[in-house]
Amino acid sequence: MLFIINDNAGPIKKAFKYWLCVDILPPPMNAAPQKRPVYLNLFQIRLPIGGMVSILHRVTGVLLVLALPLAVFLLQRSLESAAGFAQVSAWLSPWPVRVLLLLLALTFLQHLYSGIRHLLLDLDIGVDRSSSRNSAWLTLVATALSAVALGWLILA
Amino acid sequence: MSTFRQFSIYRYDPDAGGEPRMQSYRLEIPDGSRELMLLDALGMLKAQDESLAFRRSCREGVCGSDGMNINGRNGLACITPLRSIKDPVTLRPLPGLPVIRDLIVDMTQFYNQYRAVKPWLINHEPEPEIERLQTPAERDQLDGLYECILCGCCSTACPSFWWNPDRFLGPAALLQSWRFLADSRDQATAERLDDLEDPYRLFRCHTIMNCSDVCPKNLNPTKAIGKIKAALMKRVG
Amino acid sequence: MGIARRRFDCLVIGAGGGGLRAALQLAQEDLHVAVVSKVFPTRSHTVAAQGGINAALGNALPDNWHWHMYDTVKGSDYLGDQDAIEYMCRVAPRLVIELEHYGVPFTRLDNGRIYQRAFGGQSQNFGGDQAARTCPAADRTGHALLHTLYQQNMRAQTHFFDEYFAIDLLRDEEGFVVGALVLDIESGEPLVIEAKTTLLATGGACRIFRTSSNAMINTGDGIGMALRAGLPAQDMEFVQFHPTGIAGYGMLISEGVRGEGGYLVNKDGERFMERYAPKALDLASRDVVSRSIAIELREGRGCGPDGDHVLLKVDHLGADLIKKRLPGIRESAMHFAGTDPCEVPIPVAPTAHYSMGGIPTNLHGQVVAPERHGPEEAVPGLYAAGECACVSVHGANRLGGNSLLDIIVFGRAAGEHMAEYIRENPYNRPVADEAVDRAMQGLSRWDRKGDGISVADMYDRMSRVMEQNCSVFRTEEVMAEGVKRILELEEQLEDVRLSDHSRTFNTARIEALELGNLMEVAVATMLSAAARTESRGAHSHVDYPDRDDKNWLKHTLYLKDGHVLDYKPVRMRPLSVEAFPPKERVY
Amino acid sequence: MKIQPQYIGSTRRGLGEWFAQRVSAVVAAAFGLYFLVALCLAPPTDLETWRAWVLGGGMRLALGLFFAATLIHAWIGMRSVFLDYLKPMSLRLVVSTATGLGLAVIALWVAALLLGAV
Repeated sequence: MLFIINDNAGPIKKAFKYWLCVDILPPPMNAAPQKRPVYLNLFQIRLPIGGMVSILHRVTGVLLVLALPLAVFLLQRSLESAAGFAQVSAWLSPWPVRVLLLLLALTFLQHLYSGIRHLLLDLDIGVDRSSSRNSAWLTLVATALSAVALGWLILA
Repeated sequence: MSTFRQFSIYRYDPDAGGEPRMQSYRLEIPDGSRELMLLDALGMLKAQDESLAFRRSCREGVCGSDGMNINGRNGLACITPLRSIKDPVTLRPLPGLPVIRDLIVDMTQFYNQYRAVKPWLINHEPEPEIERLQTPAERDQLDGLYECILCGCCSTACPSFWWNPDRFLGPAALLQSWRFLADSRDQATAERLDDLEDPYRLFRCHTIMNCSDVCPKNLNPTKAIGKIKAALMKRVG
Repeated sequence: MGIARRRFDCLVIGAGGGGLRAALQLAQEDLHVAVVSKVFPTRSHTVAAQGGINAALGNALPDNWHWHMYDTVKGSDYLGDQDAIEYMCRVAPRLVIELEHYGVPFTRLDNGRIYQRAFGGQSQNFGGDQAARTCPAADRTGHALLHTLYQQNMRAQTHFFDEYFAIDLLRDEEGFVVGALVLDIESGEPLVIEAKTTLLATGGACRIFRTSSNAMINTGDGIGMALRAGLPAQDMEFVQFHPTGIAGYGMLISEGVRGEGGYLVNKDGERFMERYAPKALDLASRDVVSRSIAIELREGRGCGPDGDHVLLKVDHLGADLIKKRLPGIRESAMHFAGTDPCEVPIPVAPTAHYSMGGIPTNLHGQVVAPERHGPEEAVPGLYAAGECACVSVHGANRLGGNSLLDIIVFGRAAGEHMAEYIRENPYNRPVADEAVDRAMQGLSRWDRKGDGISVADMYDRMSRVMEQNCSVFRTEEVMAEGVKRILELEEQLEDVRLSDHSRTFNTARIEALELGNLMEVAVATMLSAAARTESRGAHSHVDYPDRDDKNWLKHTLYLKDGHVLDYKPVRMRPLSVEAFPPKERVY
Repeated sequence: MKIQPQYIGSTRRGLGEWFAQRVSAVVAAAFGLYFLVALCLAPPTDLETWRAWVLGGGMRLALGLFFAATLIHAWIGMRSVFLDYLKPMSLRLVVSTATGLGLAVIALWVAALLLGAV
């Protein structure tokens, strides 16, 4: 197998494996794959609220990465010259763009709030069933409240 | 007067061929019957339709046989009151594991994960004449860990397990790993931690907490996993 | 014949505590062991044992094994074999310590040793003050113990056949047991496992009763297999009814609850055990407490609209102690009675709990049968341990905390003796095709098609007969009717048909095979009970209310062929100490 | 000696990444929040004040740190996502290479911006 790389592999192979997130693969734990159905329909499985927030954290994270080049581009243009600054200001002034901007800010804030929740969980704070459910709801409530506050700031 | 309950149950019989399908059942609940658990209802359905297959044993929530996906949520049929679930009662096998038949899944992978954490006490010292002494406080560390019944509800509710079942150990096995790490009598801490420090086995856990949310014994695998991570951090310095 | 065959040194049927302890012993002896279990090992019913395991460690109160032996002999109503009881009580402390070394998370005392709680029928100094002899892991001792034993077997690399159902034993012409025919439940394929020694550790059979504390898998498979192999079942009339099952369900509420200070009250709020057992009160022996509850109910002092239960009061112990020492009980009560015992008493009633009887064995776990010369002749190659066996250490009534001890002590003893046996009989004996064919008939019988009684229906009829005609109180008339009805049902078993003939994981077929075993046990129990015209331990005969040592201080042996009853003497001679002669039993 | 399967796969790498992910999160979150609030409360009106704010000594360093943390956080996070969802190794190779290159380009770009634009 191409991707089986053992511990004394050379640096190139090691780099390759790091890149791929493949490690020296142990033999698959389930050796006898049989033709059996697997029930894994995400629309039928009822995710707990913590699971929903966690998925949202992932989705917003990916969106933020996609928005990153745009942010750098706008930053660069706005710093470049007076014309650039004016141009960026002009781009950002129509209200549909402002709505998009608001959504982007909310994306960031959702990722931030649920990230804070995860950090607290990592510090063993609120790691029981009811607190974790409450904190999951809290991130959503906080995002909603931020939407109101930011909406007032950005759109007004 | 009796009441009726509606069921919709995942059916798959490899001998009959074909794809899995949902089958509807209607169950008459006689008046004056005691509070029924879902497993009682399944037993009554099986009396009507012998071909309906599910596992069961202790029927009191300690053996872990009858884990299933009940109205979208994993749980044990024997300690789920029928009254507490809405019609139609939709029953499917535990998610993410190969279905052998109807509500019965192949748990080989789950058991292998359990086995992979070396779930047994390792102590290298000669056996004393009496007990290996343990204070009540040290023993308290095992509460919430040793009670796991290996029903599989947690691991099969875990998205990380769904996506990487062959490499991530899953909450149940990790809970057991911590059960031995936390045991004052166990001396294989370093070896156990070494085994876990890998991008997959432990660190696929993203603190989603679905495991703790569904555990029918109210155990908290997430907390145990957090403690393993803390132990790893502490080791580094 | 296309039936696959596998060959091992030892075959262990059943993966509860007894089977796993034996398998561990054998694996440690470097033998090739196969463990066949119809459920994944940790789903075995040992997992449900709650209160603890008895051993005279003397950690909490003074204790010694001789007192433990006295209590066990007395508890057995003198029907227990005193050599086996001495052996069990003597090795108990060492084996419990060994379990601790294996990793069982026992509850601890401040000095770091195992905590011990009071249990029914325990005394210091041969009938003196209450003793504390039961070692618990909270109230999940069986769970802790079973999981630990499974873990140790994983470590020892025991070979497990999970979800394989044992159909019948295979014997050769000289009477040696040479293995068993088993069924791979997942694929539906039969398999012959050849072994030099075979251990039956299939657990109890209280599923013959409608209300039972037993798991649904406790169907007496080993006893059924032994009976069909022409071997006897001993003392089957002695079925323990546990005083405190959750009313209406039968799930167990451990005796440990009373050991920690809980007590029973009737509808008038009276602590009625004061009348029945003035000294031991709620910690009298189980048969005594169950009978007392039954009398209360019969005389109209039961609680609830139907007056069908009494109350177990624990709230006075305080929520902290309950959560610490009895968490599982609290969980069960909340699930099934719907109330928190920290606040509300638990509704309880007697529930069928334990089969004292079973396959007769000696204290090495060898199955013994009166086949040629005398009742203590060992059947070569066959062993039994645990609830399916009758050593007999429990006699007519088992003491709480002695069942986990029984499986550990005699599981291990059987393992040791099996290893010894293999040293003397180092080769597998040939398994004849005819033996396999005969065993296959038990399986292929369920392939018959057509209309007939369903398995569920037949089970319902059988369990009703047992409940109505062979329960806590037995009378001549009721049992005579029971014998008639159960023999009718046994005949009708021929007419039972399966509608599902599929192969893969056909649980209906397994239930049908289990029904066959249950019926064997039910007939044995009913016939043995009807014949015993005395009251002893759990066998409470209303028409003969007294114990009759002159005529009945003997073990019953039931044989399937011709429904024959036979008897053999109780072994009254201990190994090294003075015997405890029968005397009146008061608590 | 037979190698136990449990030992084969460990790269002793999980903890470092896990920790880096959290540290970078804290840095990026702190600055990101500050930046967002500052921008909302006092949007820049002309180039001079804007440049003075962004390219002031402390701010420039902070921005550099912010982007470094964000890029590390993004890389670990994205790889984690790929690891979960992209099962064919070739696809994973292509996508993670593309992402890695993309993030590297952004890193250079930001570096040029912060170091070059005086």
